[in-house]
Amino acid sequence: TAVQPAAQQPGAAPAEGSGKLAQIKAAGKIVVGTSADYPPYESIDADGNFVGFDMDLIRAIGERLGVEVEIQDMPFDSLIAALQEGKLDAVIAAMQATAEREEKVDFTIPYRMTKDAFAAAQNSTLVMEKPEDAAGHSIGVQTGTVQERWVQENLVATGLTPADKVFSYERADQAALDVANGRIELLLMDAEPAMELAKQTGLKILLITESTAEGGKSIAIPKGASDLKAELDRIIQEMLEDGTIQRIQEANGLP
Amino acid sequence: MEAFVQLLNNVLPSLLQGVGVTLQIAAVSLLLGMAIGLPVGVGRVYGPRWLQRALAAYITLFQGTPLLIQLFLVYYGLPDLGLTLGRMEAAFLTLGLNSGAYQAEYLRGALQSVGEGQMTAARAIGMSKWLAVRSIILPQALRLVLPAWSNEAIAMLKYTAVVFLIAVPDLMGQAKILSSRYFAPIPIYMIVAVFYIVLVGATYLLLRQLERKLHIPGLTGETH
Amino acid sequence: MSTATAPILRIENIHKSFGETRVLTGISLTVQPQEVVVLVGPSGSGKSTLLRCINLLSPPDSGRIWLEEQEITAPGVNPDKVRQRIGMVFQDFNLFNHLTALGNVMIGLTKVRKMSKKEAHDLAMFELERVGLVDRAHHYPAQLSGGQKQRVAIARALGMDPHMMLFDEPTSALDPELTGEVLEVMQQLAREGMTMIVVSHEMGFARQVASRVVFMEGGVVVEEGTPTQMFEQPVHERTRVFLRKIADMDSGGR
Amino acid sequence: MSTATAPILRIENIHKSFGETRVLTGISLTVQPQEVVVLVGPSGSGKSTLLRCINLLSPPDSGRIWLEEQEITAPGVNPDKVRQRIGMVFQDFNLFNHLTALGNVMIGLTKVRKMSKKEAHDLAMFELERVGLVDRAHHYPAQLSGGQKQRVAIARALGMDPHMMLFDEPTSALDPELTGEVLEVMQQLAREGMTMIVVSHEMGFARQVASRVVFMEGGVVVEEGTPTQMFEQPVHERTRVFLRKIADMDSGGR
Amino acid sequence: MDFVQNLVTTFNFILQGVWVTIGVTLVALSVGLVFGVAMAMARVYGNSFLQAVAAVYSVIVRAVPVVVIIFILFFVIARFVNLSPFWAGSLALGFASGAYQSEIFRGAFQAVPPGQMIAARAIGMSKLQAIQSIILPQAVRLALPAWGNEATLVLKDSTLVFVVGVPEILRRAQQVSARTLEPFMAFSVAMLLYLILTLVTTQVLQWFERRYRLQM
Ligand SMILES: Nc1ncnc2c1ncn2[C@@H]1O[C@H](COP(=O)(O)OP(=O)(O)OP(=O)(O)O)[C@@H](O)[C@H]1O
Ligand SMILES: Nc1ncnc2c1ncn2[C@@H]1O[C@H](COP(=O)(O)OP(=O)(O)OP(=O)(O)O)[C@@H](O)[C@H]1O
Ligand SMILES: [Mg+2]
Ligand SMILES: [Mg+2]
Repeated sequence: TAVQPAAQQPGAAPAEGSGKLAQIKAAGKIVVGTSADYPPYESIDADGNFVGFDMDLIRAIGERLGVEVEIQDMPFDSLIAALQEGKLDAVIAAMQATAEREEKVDFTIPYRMTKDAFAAAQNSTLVMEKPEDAAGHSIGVQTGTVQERWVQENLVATGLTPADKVFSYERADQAALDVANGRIELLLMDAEPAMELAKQTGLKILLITESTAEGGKSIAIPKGASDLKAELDRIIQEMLEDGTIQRIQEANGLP
Repeated sequence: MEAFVQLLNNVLPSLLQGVGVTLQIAAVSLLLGMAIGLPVGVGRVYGPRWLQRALAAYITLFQGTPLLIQLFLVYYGLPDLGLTLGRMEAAFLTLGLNSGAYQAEYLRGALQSVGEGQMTAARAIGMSKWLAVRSIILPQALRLVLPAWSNEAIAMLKYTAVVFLIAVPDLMGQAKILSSRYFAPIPIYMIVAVFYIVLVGATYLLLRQLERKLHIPGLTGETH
Repeated sequence: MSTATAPILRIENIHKSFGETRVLTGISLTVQPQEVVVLVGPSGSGKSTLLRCINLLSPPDSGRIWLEEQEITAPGVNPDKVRQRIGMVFQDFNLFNHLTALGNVMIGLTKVRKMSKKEAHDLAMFELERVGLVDRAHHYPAQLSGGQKQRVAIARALGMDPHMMLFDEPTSALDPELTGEVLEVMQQLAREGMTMIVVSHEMGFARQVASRVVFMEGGVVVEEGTPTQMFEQPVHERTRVFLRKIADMDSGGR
Repeated sequence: MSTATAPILRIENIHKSFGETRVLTGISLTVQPQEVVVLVGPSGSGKSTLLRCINLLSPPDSGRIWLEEQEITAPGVNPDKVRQRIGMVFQDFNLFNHLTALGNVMIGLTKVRKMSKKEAHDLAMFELERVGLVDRAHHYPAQLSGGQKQRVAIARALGMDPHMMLFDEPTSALDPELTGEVLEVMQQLAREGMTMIVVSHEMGFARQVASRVVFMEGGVVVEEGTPTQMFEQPVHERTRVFLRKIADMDSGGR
Repeated sequence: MDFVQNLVTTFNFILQGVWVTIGVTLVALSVGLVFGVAMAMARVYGNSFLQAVAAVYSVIVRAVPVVVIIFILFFVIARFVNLSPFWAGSLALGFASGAYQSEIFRGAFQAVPPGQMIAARAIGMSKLQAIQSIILPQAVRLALPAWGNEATLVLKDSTLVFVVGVPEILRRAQQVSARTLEPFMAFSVAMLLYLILTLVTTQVLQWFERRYRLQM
């Protein structure tokens, strides 16, 4: 998929973002980064195609922009940097706008509000009523996610969980496997992918919560690309209103 | 500049913890590799034919495939067969098995370069084959293998950097976490590179001291 | 050649091949205690092979060997034990490179004869004294001259308290100036009554020390006798020609 | 020595040092077209250095050199072009190991003289013919004898169509049996009128072929003259002693 | 039956990564070759400044894990040009390999007898010409055994570009394992494919070595 070099520069230095939209239109193509390990948001099917809610959404957005969509798969924690370095025009990866991220990149309005889930092995005796009940238990998160940040700030920094009981994974499915294998007790991630992974690996969901999630999923774009942001915000708003997003969500099994 | 100092302050404690983990993994794996490589190397040269073949297969398998795949197979694959190792144990085992294959080959070369005459002379004063291997051949081979072994130690130090992929918080793993926390991959990886350079340099100097110390006139080269 | 005492070594009709190469084709030889047998013969005649058969480094294919009335070619005999009774010295010394002169002599004492470190040390120093190398005890092989190396090799063999000694061209890898010191040690050994089989083309040594000279060719013993018989009136033409040739080499060339 | 024609080479008072070592300390020498100058002198006297100065492989520190009336030590002269006019043959052949005999001769033709493959091939074969090695054209250096290697080296130099040739002990690395074939090629060259400076202690060659013999010592020319003068009535005692010594070596040893 | 079906699907999916792996390896080896030869030349024939640059490159790059170099270069390269992960990863791997190759070629250059250079200069070649048509062809042959070894190392290290998202064998294996949740099968297949690749590579290189052996 990504073997060929981009035929055209998707973007020059992020500073001159004012012309970003024009550049994309001129190139006839938007290069979008994702981390395809997060069904039902994004994953790769048996034929090697990018599938999932985010993927369908960005293609629909591309259609309304009138450009082709080129998707590049990379580790979640490289996405922001890649966007910053101008390697990508946008990132769609079930990503949430956090204060730290917003220092580096800009975000569109949310296209979907979400919750997080704590998952554990089927035979786990753990009972959770609130996120802080995870205190003291070994827990896996994906590197660079809001969930990782939440655990660090609310469990580790407060001394509730020792630092060596927190494991940052390259990919969410690896963390899920380790819960299933009994190497760690808990997994904290977005609710829907958690349920999807739980189904596949035989985990059980202990708690679904809004308090660890900090808002909704947004598309990240280079800092200062105001024209692109305006256009994407407009399209997202339009899709929220005309039911397009609802339709795509349902098609991908999302409530 | 000030921003960099600030960043350095923020990341240093975690990176130092990572150094500890890296050194631990390198040391344990190297020793495990030695424990494997020693008998395998000897078996390759002095064992019965069937054993030589079996050991050659082990060596081909581990030298012929990437370490990273070996690591994933051990960590993520073995649970399918009912063997679930902790992340550190998986790192030790994979790196140990991998290093064992290389160390065995180095030792084989050294054993073969000791020379037929030493064995004959040992047998001639009534030593059994095993006693001769133990007290005459191996002591020489182990000294001859030292330079290659030093290289392996340094290679090992560098190869530990893949264990972050099974969520081990080694130096590289810390770098990964920190760079997504501070969104500053280039300076952080640069700092990490400097850490590795220091570790590798120190190891190199240390092992050269060891080589000097174990030097025997005429048997091992002067210095290099 | 007295036959009154029991022979220390009796070899009966041994054969030895390496793959297709038939090296020994029926050798018989008897050695009495305290005899010094000098073995001569052209290159490839099987001299080294014969010595290696005697101490079972490469056991004969057929035929039998008795050492001090015990048949060492019989099944069940531990060759390691046999070799402790037979000292062997090689052309190229084969000192253990990682050990000092002293260490070379000691290692057999501690590992094979199971002596304590102390005992082994004292005996090893005694043996080094015998070959005149006490002052080189702490030198590594690479720091010794060829002649000194060979004397250490002799001391190492003597340390095992052998009942007889085999020498395979002990001086042929040495410069002429260094040959003397090794032959002297061997002469001394002979005077002390050590039984010896020596492959050597040092004719001076053979004349002075040998009780018997054995001429081998093509894997068999062609002729044997006292040095005087062999050098002055050999029965076979081949013997005469061969001994003449090496005598010439000895005086002339080198 | 005719002075009517312009000299092909004129060397004026050149000096050359390597670090502290002063190797050439004021050499002057003039060579006429078609002359064969044989350079002799003890080891370390600077003969090789002089040759390497002449073709600018190591340019002199001071002094001047004219080749065919052009000052080649002048600034701005391209040494690569100079070297194309001066062939050089070394003691240890220095054939290009990765090329066949033919390839060795061709490479200069294609890369330096920019000939086409075809032209280069034909000329190279012609040069190999000249040194009698057409049948070895497709052999690699490792497959040639020393004498053959040296003849290929000569063919390689000739291929560049040099106006003069320098030979640095062309036969001293050769077995005596192989020396002849190389000297013969050189003799042939001399007959064809090639100007040559030859460092060599082959006195037979010097007597027969040299128009002049130059004796160097300690970085200066001590004496020069026709072979007859130099061998029979040298002015300097040093010359006499030196030439006597090599003449002795020539007839005696080897 | 289910198992066989699974195995075939898994195999086919991962197999597509083989071409990417081969591509990464070839690009990295070529880039490393260019860097390695250039740096070795600087080391042996360059002035003292070039020598120092080449030495620092070699020592530093060889002291840092390849995966760290890949990360650094991935981000540094991205700052200046926009390359796909494939190219960025391959270039980074090649940059690392260049340091190892520079040592190989340095040894090979030094093993070419000095007389070869002098002889080349003596027939009027410039220094550059001499290096090009006399020294280099010999050095390359001398370097072949060590270079072959490096080639298999690069082939194996090509798994490391997976960390920047190149869909080579390992990444594909991981994608399968994420979908099928049968990591053992996925990684075993990947391992087998690599074993075949390295064995074939070794054979080919040995053939080359025999074919182009240089007698000196
Ligand atoms: N291990 C072996 N394998 C195969 N052939 C052997 C072996 N050892 C000896 N031979 C062959 O046996 C023949 C006799 O060898 P041996 O060394 O006994 O002769 P030698 O009389 O000692 O000769 P030399 O005077 O050259 O030492 C030779 O042809 C040799 O090649
Ligand atoms: N590149 C160099 N660097 C340092 N010293 C050199 C160099 N080349 C030659 N010399 C020194 O210059 C002196 C003269 O050397 P040169 O090779 O010219 O002598 P030569 O007359 O050819 O001797 P020979 O007959 O041994 O070849 C020697 O002392 C030599 O060591
Ligand atoms: Mg012999
Ligand atoms: Mg010279």
